[in-house]
Amino acid sequence: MNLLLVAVGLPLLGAVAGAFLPSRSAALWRWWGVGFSLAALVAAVLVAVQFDMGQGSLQMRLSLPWVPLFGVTFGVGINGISLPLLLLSAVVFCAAFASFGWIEERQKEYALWLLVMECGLLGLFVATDLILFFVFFEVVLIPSYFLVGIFGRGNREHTAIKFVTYTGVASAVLLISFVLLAFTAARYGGGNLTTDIPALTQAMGAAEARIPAGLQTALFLAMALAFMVKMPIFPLHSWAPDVYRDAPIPVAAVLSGVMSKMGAYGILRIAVPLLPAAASQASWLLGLLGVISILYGAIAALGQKDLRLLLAYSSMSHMGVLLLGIASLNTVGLQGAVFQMVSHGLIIPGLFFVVGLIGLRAQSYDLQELGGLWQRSPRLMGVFLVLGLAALGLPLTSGFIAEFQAFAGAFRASQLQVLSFIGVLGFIFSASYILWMVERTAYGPLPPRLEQASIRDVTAMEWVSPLVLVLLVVAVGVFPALVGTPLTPSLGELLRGLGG
Amino acid sequence: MIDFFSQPTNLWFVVIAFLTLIASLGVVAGEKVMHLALNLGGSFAGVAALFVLLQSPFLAIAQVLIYVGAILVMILFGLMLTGAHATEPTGVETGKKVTVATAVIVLTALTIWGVYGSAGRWPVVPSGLDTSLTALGQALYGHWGVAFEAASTLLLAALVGAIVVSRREDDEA
Amino acid sequence: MIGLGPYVALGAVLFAIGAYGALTRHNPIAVLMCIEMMLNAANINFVAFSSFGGSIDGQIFVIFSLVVAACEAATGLALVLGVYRNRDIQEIGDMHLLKW
Amino acid sequence: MDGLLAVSWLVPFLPLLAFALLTLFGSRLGQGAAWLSILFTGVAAVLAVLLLSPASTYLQDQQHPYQWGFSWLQIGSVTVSLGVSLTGLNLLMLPIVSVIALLVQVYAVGYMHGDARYPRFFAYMSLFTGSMLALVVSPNFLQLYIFWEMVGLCSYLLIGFWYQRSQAAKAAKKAFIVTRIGDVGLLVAIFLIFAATGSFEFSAVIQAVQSRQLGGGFVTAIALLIFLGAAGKSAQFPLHVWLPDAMEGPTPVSALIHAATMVAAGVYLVALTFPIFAASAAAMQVVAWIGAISAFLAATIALAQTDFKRVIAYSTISQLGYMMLGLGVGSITAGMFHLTTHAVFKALLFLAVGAVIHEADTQELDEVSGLWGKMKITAITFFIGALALSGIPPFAGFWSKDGILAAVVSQGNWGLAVLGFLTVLLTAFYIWRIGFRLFFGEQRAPHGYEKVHEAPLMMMVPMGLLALGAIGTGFFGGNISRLLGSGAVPEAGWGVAILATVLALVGIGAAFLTYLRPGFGEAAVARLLGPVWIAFKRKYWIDEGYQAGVVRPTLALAAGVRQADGNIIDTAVESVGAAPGAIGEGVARAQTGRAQTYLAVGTIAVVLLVIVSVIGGSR
Repeated sequence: MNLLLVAVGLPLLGAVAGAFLPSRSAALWRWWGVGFSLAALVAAVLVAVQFDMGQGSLQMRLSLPWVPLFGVTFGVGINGISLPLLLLSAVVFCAAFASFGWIEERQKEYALWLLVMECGLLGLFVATDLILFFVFFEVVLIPSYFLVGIFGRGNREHTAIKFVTYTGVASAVLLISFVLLAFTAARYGGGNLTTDIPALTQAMGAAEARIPAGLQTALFLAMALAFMVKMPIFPLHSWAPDVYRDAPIPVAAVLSGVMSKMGAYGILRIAVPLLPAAASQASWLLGLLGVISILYGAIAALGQKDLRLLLAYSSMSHMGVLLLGIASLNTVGLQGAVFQMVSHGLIIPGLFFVVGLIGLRAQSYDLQELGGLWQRSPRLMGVFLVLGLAALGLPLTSGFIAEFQAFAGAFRASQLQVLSFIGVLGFIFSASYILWMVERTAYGPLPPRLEQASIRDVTAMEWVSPLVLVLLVVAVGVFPALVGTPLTPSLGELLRGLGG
Repeated sequence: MIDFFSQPTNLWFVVIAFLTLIASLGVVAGEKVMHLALNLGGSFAGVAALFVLLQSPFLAIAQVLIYVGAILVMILFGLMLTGAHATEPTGVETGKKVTVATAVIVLTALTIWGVYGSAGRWPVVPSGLDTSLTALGQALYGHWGVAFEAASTLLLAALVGAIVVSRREDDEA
Repeated sequence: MIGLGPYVALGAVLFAIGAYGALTRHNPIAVLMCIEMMLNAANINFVAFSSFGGSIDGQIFVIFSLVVAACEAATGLALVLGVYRNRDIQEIGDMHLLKW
Repeated sequence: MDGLLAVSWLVPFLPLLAFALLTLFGSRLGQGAAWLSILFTGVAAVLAVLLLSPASTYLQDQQHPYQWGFSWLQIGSVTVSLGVSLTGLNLLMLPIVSVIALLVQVYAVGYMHGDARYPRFFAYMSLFTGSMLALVVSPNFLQLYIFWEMVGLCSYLLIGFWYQRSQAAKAAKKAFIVTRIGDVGLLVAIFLIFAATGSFEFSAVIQAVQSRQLGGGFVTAIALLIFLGAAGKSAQFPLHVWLPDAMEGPTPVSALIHAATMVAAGVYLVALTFPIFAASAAAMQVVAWIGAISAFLAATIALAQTDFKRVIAYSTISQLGYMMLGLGVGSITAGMFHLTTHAVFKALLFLAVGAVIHEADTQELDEVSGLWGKMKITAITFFIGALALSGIPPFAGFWSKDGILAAVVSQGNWGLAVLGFLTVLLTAFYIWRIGFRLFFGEQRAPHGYEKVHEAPLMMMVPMGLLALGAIGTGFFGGNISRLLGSGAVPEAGWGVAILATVLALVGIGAAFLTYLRPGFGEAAVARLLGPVWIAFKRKYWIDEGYQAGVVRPTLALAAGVRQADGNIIDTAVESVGAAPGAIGEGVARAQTGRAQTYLAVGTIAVVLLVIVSVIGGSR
């Protein structure tokens, strides 16, 4: 039995088996979710243990014919780029299940949908077939609709519909470009129709000179567009603030932490290797959008009054750094991009958990109504501060190592140098909004409204999710080799394909 | 043409077809709903007569029994229950009527053109098919057995449905 | 000898008359009647083709058609009665709940 | 001998370990936390001092620095390592940082006594010390930047240590953001260096510069970017605004920031990358002028401040300006020598002032005076520090400041020289102004003069040791220049020395006349100088300028973007989303709900289709 299938299948098993259980107690569903996501995490860790760190190509490969007529395979496999993301997803979902307290009713539905979503995300990161990738891409989307629409707050139905429509349109574009790509490869490469990514990469590589440059660029841009919606990147971001504001906290954590990486992963793993020439042609555009996102997100975050909106824009700013790293198309930048995926995937869910706990205590996410919480909840604020500092790229946290590499790569890429100079200003803005957020929350005197409320420090159950994430953030920051070691050979492989 | 009327069957066809069409036009053009129903009976009877001409006596009898005896009676009951003296408004919606009439006339013309445009290939002599009850019964319960069962189920479902729909709802309220 | 053509033509005319009625009549029961006429037109064709074509299947189809006609009349009338009773509608034009 | 070198990594590691231990177990240790921190820092300090002789021997024998490191991060083919590199510059910095940090921590045992977050304070202090030591021993730019930022973080945490005070939180944030502006400069310099040379190692970079592989303009750009970083950390004009506000932190923190850690990092960085600056005359000019302007401006602002801790803060800016000036005119030795002596006497001044704050519980000159009767030892140590600062021989400051002034004069740039000498006069005036007003005159304190006592022993011991240092360190100029191997301390004959001393004495005399002679006070000076005095007092409105010119526009921009994001982009998206709905509304009108109409349309359509197919088929 392929271990990857075990990891992907366990959450699905949990979701299907759980559907037959009566939905009696909330605690049952919490532990049900924690149990299955932990099992998936264990499977993912076993994958990491068995993974050969020195090898750059796909490992634990399994490829079965699925729709032979169109060359669609059921293919899974893992390399150094997807391994960290697989582990990241498994960890973030465990954290999301552990922080179950926000869901007050219909816990069964919540747990099962979240498990389905986990299956989709884990599957996405190990899929090696375009169509399978797309299937998992959509498997993630549907649960998120229900999770936001049923369990959210505020104008949640509107938000859920907006989110699903927006990203659904992107999905349509994605599917069309996938199919077009497969046909293009078959037509110009002369081989059979296939959607298997490694086979396609070879076919595209062999046929690259014959394929019209315009077609390549169009395909690349279509894919990039679809993926950038998911990240999100300016100006395709407007679903994100709504969703991150209205979704229940664990869902916001999962969406911002892991789902947003689907887009970046798609660009890095599919769009760039399959269309290398178009990628280097369009890299300035990606870099430009990345830099705009960095600055726009950071400045918009500086103007927010709602903690969760602030995080939403901050997330967008960090996604800009990621895109800039990818656009550099060199080892340093790409390594920075993968580090940023992992780093941001740990930081932003942590921040959402902390912000959620703040909201539980203060009954408000409005920065103007908060303050002085350090006096009442020092442990929570400590975690908040560390995560915030990681988000602003402080050394010895994962945030620094990621942003440093991404920018170092961008400065090395001649087409991005001027852009990078502008993008670096994001460091100043990010420091400004993060420290402002911390100041308005943790420092100063307690506002009179909170003086009356009995605010406790965190309980063990609330504590565990953010704490684990903080520890990982620091661990990656202090020992970057944790992520870097499996990555180097795989990135080498990818760059060889780019002819770099 | 002369030859056409030399056959008594042909004469009968012309007469029956004429009467049937007159009755049918009466259904479409009449004003009092009750008159329509009577015209419909004429139309049904005409069709039954045509079946006789086509050497299908069983179907002719079935046509009379079911259409005239059952369906028409049922329609009459329906009319009585919903107000037997209702009349159709006349002289309104002329545009709609003209449009629909044009459409159906064109459709008919096309069909007739289709029939006579390829007249050479149409058989003109009845095949002398065995339409006895035995033959019908064997076909119905043999080759078409499953369809027959399905039809009976449909009938049952329709009966149940009709009862459910027409039941008074005040016993629920 | 009269051929298949006149029967089919007659069926077509009868169908057209029925269709015109079904599309223009205002009384729901009149519409039902017209639909029955259209079914009859089809039956003529069935029997004619069967008789001239030499296959008994056409005859069998008429029997099924009779069944369907009976069902249609039964349910249709039940619906008309239901609507009449519950909503006091006698004009088919007033039955326009089919839109969203 | 090499055995000691092999454990040199312990010097930065021990305080960092202390931080880790205190973070995990600090709350259980209680008062013991301080002693754990002091123990680890103490061992590090001893080690740093003991390292001096074997390491300098190694340096002379091998002609290259002792290096030790481990691979930290692999980026493609580039390996970045963390480790220790012992050059003369590092060897000078290690004892300064560790010894001052040790003394400050001992002092803090008394000063912070009874604070609720006592263990946390020492955890931060350990991290601060460890980060600075790790910064100093960096073999490459990446490690330097890592700990450069960690130092910034510690200053953030410590300035905002009393988190209940909004002012402290604002000051901490300001310190972090303003220094980060500089840090971004340094970061860009590192990126550019990496893009050009593919390496983060100092040696590789300096080799590339000296072998003229890199273009002149490029080197100037890198040098200026590095200097931007240094100016941020060392609070040089115009990025100096964070330092006075940083006085919101506890006084030991101020002592540490101002003497040995944070602000010294900038000067250290310029000295470290001096070959890059040396390759660009323009960059050197900028360094020298910024240094001189900072020295002069800060000294004038210091004249008029009534918060005496702030006066010393401006004094730090001013003295750091001197160091930059020394480096800018080409003398590493002079700059680093002044850094050394300044570390000692500035720490001393802060600790002495801290003792006053601790006892009198105020930082306002107007609220406290005449303490001589109660705090004689403190007063004496303060005046030793003041003598050293104003550059009166044979106190430490005289020798190092003389070196810088000599370097300036020998370079012959009269503009710089005038600023340098004028600052000597101002320095003496402002520091003695505080001394005279604090310890002489009317006897008063905000909570009662009678309650004021000499500070506890734990605070007095470090002060005493530093006072000895403030007298003695001036005589080690030769040793320092040998250690650095960058030439002797510049000398320009008796003229400069006498002029500087006379100016200092004039300054002291003026302060004496102003503040100790009845009938002639600060009000008279203010009247005499008029608007100039107000400019001093309001710090040339630089903070207001930043508020109006940078902060408010940025916040307005942020608010604008927030509005625009909701009003333009999101509205656009929402309207795209609403369009199908509107189209649906329109189409829905055609749906009359009348079955007959539908059927009629269907029939007509069928007819049309049949016609089309017939026509098509006949063709």
